[in-house]
Amino acid sequence: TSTNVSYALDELIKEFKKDNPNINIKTTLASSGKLTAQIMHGAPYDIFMSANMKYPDLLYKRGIAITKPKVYAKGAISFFSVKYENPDFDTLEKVRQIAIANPKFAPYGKAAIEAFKNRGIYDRIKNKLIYSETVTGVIPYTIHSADVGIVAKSSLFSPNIKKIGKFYSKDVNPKYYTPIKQGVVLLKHNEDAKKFYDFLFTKKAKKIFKKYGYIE
Amino acid sequence: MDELNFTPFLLSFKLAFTVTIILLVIGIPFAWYLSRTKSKIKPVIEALTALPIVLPPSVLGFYLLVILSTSSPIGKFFWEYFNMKLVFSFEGLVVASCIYSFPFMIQPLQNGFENIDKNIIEASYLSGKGPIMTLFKVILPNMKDSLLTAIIITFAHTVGEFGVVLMVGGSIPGKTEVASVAIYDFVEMMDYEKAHIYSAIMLVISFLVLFAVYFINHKNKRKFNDVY
Amino acid sequence: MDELNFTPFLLSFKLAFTVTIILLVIGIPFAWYLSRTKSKIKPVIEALTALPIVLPPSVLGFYLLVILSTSSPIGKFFWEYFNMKLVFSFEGLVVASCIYSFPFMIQPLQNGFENIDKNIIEASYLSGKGPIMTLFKVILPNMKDSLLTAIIITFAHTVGEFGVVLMVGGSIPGKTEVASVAIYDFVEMMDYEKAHIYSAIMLVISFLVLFAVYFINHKNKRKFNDVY
Amino acid sequence: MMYINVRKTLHGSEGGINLECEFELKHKEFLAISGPSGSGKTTLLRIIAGLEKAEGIIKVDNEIWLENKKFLSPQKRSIGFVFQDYALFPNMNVLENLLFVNKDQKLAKRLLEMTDIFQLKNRYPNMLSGGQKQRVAICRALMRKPKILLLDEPFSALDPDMREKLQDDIALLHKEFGLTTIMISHSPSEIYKLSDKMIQLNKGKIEKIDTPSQVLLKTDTSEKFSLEGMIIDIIRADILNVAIVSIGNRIVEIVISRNENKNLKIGDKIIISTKAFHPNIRKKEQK
Amino acid sequence: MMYINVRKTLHGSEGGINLECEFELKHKEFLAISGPSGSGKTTLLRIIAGLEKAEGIIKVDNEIWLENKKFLSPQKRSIGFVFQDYALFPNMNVLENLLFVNKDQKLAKRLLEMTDIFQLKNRYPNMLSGGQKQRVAICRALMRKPKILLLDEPFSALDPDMREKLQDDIALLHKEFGLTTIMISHSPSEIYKLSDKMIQLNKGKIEKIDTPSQVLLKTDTSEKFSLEGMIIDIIRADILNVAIVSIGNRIVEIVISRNENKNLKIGDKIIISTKAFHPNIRKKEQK
Ligand SMILES: Nc1ncnc2c1ncn2[C@@H]1O[C@H](COP(=O)(O)OP(=O)(O)OP(=O)(O)O)[C@@H](O)[C@H]1O
Ligand SMILES: Nc1ncnc2c1ncn2[C@@H]1O[C@H](COP(=O)(O)OP(=O)(O)OP(=O)(O)O)[C@@H](O)[C@H]1O
Ligand SMILES: [Mg+2]
Ligand SMILES: [Mg+2]
Repeated sequence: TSTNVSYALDELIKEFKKDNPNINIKTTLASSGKLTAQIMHGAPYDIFMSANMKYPDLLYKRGIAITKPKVYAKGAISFFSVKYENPDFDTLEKVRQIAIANPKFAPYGKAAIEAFKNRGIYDRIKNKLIYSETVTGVIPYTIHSADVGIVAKSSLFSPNIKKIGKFYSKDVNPKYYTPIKQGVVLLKHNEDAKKFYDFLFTKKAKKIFKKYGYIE
Repeated sequence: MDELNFTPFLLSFKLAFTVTIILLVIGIPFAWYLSRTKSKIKPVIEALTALPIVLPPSVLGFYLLVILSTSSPIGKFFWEYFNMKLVFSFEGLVVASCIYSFPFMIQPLQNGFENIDKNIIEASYLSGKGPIMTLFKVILPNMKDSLLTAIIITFAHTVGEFGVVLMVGGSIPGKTEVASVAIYDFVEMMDYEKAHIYSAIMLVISFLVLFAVYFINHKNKRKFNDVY
Repeated sequence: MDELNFTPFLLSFKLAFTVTIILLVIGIPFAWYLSRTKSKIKPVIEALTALPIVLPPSVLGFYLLVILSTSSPIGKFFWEYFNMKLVFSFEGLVVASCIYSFPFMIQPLQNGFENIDKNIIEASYLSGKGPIMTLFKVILPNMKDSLLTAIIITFAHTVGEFGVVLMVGGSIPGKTEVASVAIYDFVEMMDYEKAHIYSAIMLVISFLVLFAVYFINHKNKRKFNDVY
Repeated sequence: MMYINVRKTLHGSEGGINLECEFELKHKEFLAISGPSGSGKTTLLRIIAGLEKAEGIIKVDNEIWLENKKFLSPQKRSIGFVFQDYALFPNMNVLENLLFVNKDQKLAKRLLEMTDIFQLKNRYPNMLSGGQKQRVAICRALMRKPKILLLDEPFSALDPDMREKLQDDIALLHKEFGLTTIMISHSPSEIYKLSDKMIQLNKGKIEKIDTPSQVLLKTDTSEKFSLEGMIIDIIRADILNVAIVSIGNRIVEIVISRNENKNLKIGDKIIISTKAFHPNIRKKEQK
Repeated sequence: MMYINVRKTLHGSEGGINLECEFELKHKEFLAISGPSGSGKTTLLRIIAGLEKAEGIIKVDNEIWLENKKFLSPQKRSIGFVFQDYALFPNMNVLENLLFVNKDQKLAKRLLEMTDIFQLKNRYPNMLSGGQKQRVAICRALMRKPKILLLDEPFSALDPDMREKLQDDIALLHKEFGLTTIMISHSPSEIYKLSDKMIQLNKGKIEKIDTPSQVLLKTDTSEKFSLEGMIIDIIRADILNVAIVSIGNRIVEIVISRNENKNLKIGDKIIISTKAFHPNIRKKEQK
């Protein structure tokens, strides 16, 4: 699983287990790129929930994934800050440092860049950017050093986020970026895995995704 | 904290222990050879030996993944003849960590071998002892510091490693999810409290292990090294 | 390959070079102290010294981020008095790498100091030379192997480090995006071709550097260490 | 029987010198080697022990130790070696140093007692004085009950009493163990006392090889008593003059006549002799 | 003027022994120390050099080197030290070893030439023979032009000729540099020749302290010539018997009468003396 899904995942699994108490689910968290590399070299995973479509596509094309990539949720991004109340695009122009996920490979980072460009501020703020390995990494960056971060909205719903104390967040207007299509593929013919895969597209699951800030 | 899970720690120390032992067995003859050879290509071998440290761990991990996976000749060989999977398995972690930590074992050992007084080696030969006896009874006991450095750096480094381990092992609980990976996961999930606790446990155990080793070494050394 | 970018390599070697120099300066007196002290708490200090290796780099990086950030007392101090930011800056990388690579410098040095023949130190004192002269003219030249091991492990390790660097540096191109991070990024982007090329460059440069060091050392040693 | 014929190029103080030695040694013989510093004595011993490569032949009791490509490793040569710099194992105490060679506790005890260091058996080498180390080294070499014993200036760090005692011990052990012994020594009396044969080495070549008496006793046959010495002091006492003469490392006062006095000065090497001399010899009382 | 009064507990071969020495040394005096192995000679020298802590007082020319809490570091003591095991710097060649102490090229050259090792100046220590190393160590100690020169058995690894030569050199240097010298030596003739005063050490205590002639010349006053020696061989020749006697490390043949013959056997220590003796002394021709 790509890390940004992890917060919703606990609840998804709980819900899933209500109906399928005998199925045990083990999760491995890592960046999507790493997981893809592992899967291509025989990692014993059954389902791959990516943070984008690119990697599932690749796996499908290579014939490793046995299902066509399907979008299970669309991610949204938020402004996040511990220093500035009501962080928004204007705040970005005032501050010194802005943390985002690395746009080279992290879809949430790409979305952030897209939003900056569409808003027409990219050239002005591009020197303030610092890049985190994963989108979750933006949060400690922002807490400890950067002024504002662009995070996955889903991470703001993590049960752990409350422990960090006071913070401010605000959705980035979706009109400035394409919501992040997150794809899932089935990797092995496995009854139980298939059940969970199907479960991801049920109403119940959709509800949970929505609760965690994903866009339908 | 109802659910403190000690398996990752056990795995970590099991891994570090195994790797240290294996590397000692390989490293001693290899470093010995390096320290004695007059070969022209010695600097080449030495430089090659240090290379695994130069690559970022997860990149090295990536290459190891490619090399060790069952689709590669090596991985296939082990799979077909020993029924051993070298990726996403504990064995795989051992192999990968051995490669990654190799230089940390070799360097101090070679160093130790090169500092040994030639005369006592000759004295041992003239006592009728062959190279093996000489190695274990005369050479190694007289380079305890280097041996200790090699063991400690290798051990600690394997405990702390996670780039290679994550890549080659995945993080399969109970199998390849070692402590470093577990802690990393907590950080990623922003469960900082757990991350702190696990880190603290890690540090305390490691400190105790290291302290014990140094303490014993200290005592031992007094015996024949100190003056008045 | 129109866009081969050498900045990350330059940054990497600049970082490794700076860190090695700084750690040499700090490490020599520290290791010297450790090797001489008869203090009871010596094993405690030794064990503490080795601890930075035990934590997974990115976790260590996380803690360093917390400690060095401008919201912490240390980070604040440096920021207010030296106008130096210790995170997301090259200086920050240097500080973090120094902490992380500290044990790799100390261990071999201490080891070397402990192996030096006490007599030649006394002989130097009796030649009227103070501790400093003795250190530089007698002790260090007679523990070249240990010195070399310390430098090479530290250097290589800093070049290859990326967990800490990534966390504390924030991969800002031209500032904190060192080669290891760049290569890592290519792997993450699954741009394997670039990853291969960059890795290859990294390995070749490192190999050349290491080879040169070993080769020179080899030549030098012949002069006073070899027989007939 | 031991036959040695070896060659090796050394870097002497005046450029390269060639070590070139050929000699034979009978079973149980005791050979002494002397010669100036840097003449190749230690190197010769190391070649015999197999610690240094050389060209030539070494044969011991029909066993070939060296010949062309053949080279018997030091372990397989039945040799005890006492190094000029002792080379004790720092990680073992005195007793362990001995037992490492051979587990024979009794022999170890006997050797240590013989050399007066049994009480030091639990000491580590770095806590021993120079002479104590030397004694441990001698004991260790004998632990192997070797056929051939090689000694590189084995008594140099010892005071005269201990030196004499150990000389006696070595002589005894040489006989008792049926050893063939080769010893480097600078002391003529030591050589005479212990050895059956001696080699004088100079710049890598054998200058003389003969019995010690042939090499060392330079008596002019017409005189019955003759000693070499050196004047180290002249004391003018009343009408007489007394010369302090060093003979070997002993010292003696000799009354000299006015006439003699004129020719002699401090530092002169002299020969003391007499034709009509019948010295009084009596045993020294033991204290 | 040098005043020494030091105490230290050593681990002797029979449990702890106390080193307890008090003595004075005048400016430019030459003191020799002898005594059995393990009696504390080296330790005493090391205490004087400041290499070993001890209780007591060391005063040199009104400068306090040791007293209660005061401790002058070795660097600040104007001392040259020749170690029993040389302790040359392995990373420097012979010349560099000397120049490390002091950049005086001329002095270095002179010392190396004096000791016959100038040709070895570019050699590294591990390529030198034992005696060569010893000479380098002596030269290095003198490079500091010290007030006080400490020598720990400085000639033990040398052949007699080199030994004699170096003794002369040391004597010369002692005078020329105005040195106060303390030397450990086992050789009475060496001590007599070089020193003004000697200490006999035993188990850490000063047994005798006096001029060498007082300590070493044990002449029975009623006899004019008397020498100690040991019989190392008795040769039966025709009607006469000849005893081979070692005196110091020289050897001499002495004709002995039948009567004497009965009482004497190999190994006996003897005193050779005569009342009516007037030996013939003549200069030895130099080869
Ligand atoms: N580092 C040490 N620790 C404990 N005891 C020591 C140490 N060094 C020497 N000794 C002991 O102190 C005593 C005196 O040693 P020292 O070296 O002064 O003797 P020495 O008179 O120089 O003898 P030698 O003529 O054999 O060199 C010896 O009994 C020795 O065992
Ligand atoms: N490792 C070496 N490399 C080159 N030359 C050496 C080496 N060791 C010794 N030599 C040289 O070989 C010659 C003979 O040395 P060796 O040690 O055999 O002399 P030695 O007769 O034992 O002298 P000493 O009485 O001083 O111990 C010397 O001139 C010395 O400089
Ligand atoms: Mg020699
Ligand atoms: Mg001594």
